[in-house]
Amino acid sequence: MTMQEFFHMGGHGFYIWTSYAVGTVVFIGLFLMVKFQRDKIIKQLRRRYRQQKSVNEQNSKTTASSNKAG
Amino acid sequence: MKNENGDENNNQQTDSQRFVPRTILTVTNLGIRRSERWLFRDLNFELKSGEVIQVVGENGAGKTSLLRSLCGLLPYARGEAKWAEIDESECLPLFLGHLPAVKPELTVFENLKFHPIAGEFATESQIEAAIEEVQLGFYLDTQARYLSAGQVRRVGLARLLIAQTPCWILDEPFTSLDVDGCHWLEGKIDDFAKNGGCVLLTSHQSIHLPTPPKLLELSNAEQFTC
Amino acid sequence: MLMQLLKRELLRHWRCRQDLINPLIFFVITVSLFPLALEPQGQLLARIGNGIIWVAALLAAMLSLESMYRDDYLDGTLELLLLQSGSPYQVVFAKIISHWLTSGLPLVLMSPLLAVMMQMESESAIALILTLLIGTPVLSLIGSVGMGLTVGLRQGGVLLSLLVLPLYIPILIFGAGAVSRASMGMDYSGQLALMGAFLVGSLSLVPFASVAAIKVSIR
Amino acid sequence: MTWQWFHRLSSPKWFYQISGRWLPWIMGISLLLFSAGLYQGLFNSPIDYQQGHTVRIMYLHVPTAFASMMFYVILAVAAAVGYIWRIKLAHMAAVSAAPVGAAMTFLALSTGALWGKPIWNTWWVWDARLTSELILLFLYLGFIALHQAFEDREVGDRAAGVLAMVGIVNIPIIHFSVEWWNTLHQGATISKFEKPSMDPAMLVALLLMIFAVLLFCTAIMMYRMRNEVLSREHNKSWVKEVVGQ
Repeated sequence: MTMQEFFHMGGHGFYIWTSYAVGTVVFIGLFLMVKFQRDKIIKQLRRRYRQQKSVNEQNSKTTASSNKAG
Repeated sequence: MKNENGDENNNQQTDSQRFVPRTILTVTNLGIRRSERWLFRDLNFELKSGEVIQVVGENGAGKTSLLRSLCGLLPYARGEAKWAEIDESECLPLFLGHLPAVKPELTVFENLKFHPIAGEFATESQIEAAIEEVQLGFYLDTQARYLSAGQVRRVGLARLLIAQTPCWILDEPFTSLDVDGCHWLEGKIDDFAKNGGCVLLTSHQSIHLPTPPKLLELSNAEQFTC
Repeated sequence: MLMQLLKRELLRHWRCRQDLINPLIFFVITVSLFPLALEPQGQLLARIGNGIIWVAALLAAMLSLESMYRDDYLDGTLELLLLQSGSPYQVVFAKIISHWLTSGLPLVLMSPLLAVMMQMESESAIALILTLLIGTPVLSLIGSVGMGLTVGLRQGGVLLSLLVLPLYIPILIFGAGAVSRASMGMDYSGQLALMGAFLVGSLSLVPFASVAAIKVSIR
Repeated sequence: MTWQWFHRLSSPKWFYQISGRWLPWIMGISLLLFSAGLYQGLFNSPIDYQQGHTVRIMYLHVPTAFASMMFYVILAVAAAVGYIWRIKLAHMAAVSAAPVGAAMTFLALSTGALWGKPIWNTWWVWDARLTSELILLFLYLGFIALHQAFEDREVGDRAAGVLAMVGIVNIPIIHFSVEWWNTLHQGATISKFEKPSMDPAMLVALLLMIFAVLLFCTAIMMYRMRNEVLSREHNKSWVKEVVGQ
């Protein structure tokens, strides 16, 4: 099967390759979407935990100061 | 509306207890979650006949969610709420929600006539008596959309008089009621409790009953859940 | 119990008659648009007439689904009915029957007029009326499940059509198929039997699905 | 004992660890199968005497169509289990199976159209299978749209669960009515999608591709479930460790 004939695929090359191209686009797209979603979630959670930690620290400071004052 | 002390005692003896005195509802470490945020956890309380419990807590503490989950509208995430077996004569607890549950295009009479209470429909005489009691006799045949919010609330409350239920669950029953409406409702709650019924209610306005209601504090379990 | 609830529903619909007529007008207008779009005489209109009437009936029935639970949900009576009525299935059943009576049946009564308008012969017009008579209750039944799911949402209308239309396809296929067979003079009792089976099947399953759907979206 | 086992099985934490270990393997094997299938399908399998080379599209169309139907069954079963026994993990499985299934249906439809063009020079053929595939796509979109419509994810899960259960009851009916409708209008079987006489080389390629697509989709679904677990259990302590500060 020469390379040229391989791409020609008996005149129907266009349809075969477009369908395989669509196939690869969909599969790779699925994979990238999952990766992208994971990074977004992790970034979001990290920000939230940092936020939460700072709020807890503030509380512990205020309770600490109130105990001292009380 | 407020009967003197003397009359109150004999009222109790003569009037045979309508409901057999027992604990109607036992709640063991109940927890409700609203999309990953715990409204409250490990709530324990009992509702015995003859008791009035007022659920207090600031907005968003889950007062309405508690009432709705007790009567099965909202699945609770943890714990258990067990209702005592209700025999034939009585019926399921009557739940009056935030909304008055009155159809604007039906008349006052039709609103009460067509709404089943515990599986059957009230008789004509019961409805008329309830409407008289709620001082809406004049509006018997006017469509509910012409009534004011307070009057619509009274139509909703008229259902309390029809229902043969040992337990009332009232969510903000006093909203949009005028002064003597509140008095009337307080009197009704008090009589109902005296007759052995139990009431679980939430209210923003302060309620002054002869016997002050037990307070059920809903502290926000987790203040800073993310 | 069921009769009382049905009376309530019919009274409620009767009190606001105006929005009962709207789906009917929609049905007539959409069907009469097609002859304007295509050439009015000739064989074409008769052949595709039944398909157009069926699709328009489908859309009109779906248009009037909103009234089934939405306003009861908004003023709190739906919760009260489900809780206090002892058996929620009868509440849902009464609502479905009243929806069919107020929206499905008028479509069936209107269809002979439209069949004439689409120059359909008499026996395919009879087939149309029969298939619509069996098909429209199924539209209300399946629609009630979709409506139960979207009752809590503000813009539930578009989502409702996305959920419910794929489930209407078998009824559309058999209904329009039966009428086209009738227009070819062939016997269409097989299709009617299948639609009847579909009707009985959904009659038995839908109340449970609808109550489950409403319980999910009552919050 | 079994109930306790069943309960442990459904804990998201357990799922997260297990999938963490197995996923690289599943992904690796599916890529391996992919390359083998593609090589077999494109290079050393004979051409079909009627369709010529276009039969090679079958190696993509049949596996994706099969995966789309299988994933709807997975979706419906997971949603039903989640709805009845209130298992969160099952809801997460249903929610993550839906987009994968929808992508497979879309792929099956596009390869079907591309396959139809050279043979009947029309992009869309109202063949019974393609039409049922199209309706399946609508069901998927309905499921995803309904789940997105609710802010509270738990309500969304249960609502989509009811829809999936209603959908699974209707799928055989829809398929049967489309089959009947297809034979009514287009006569018996002119559709070329009957599997052409299977030359062993083709069969090997087809089987390789089917397993490759299924494994790949399961891997993607498990990845999505891991994301779902992280975002839903964010206030659990083990998630904080996994995500790290």
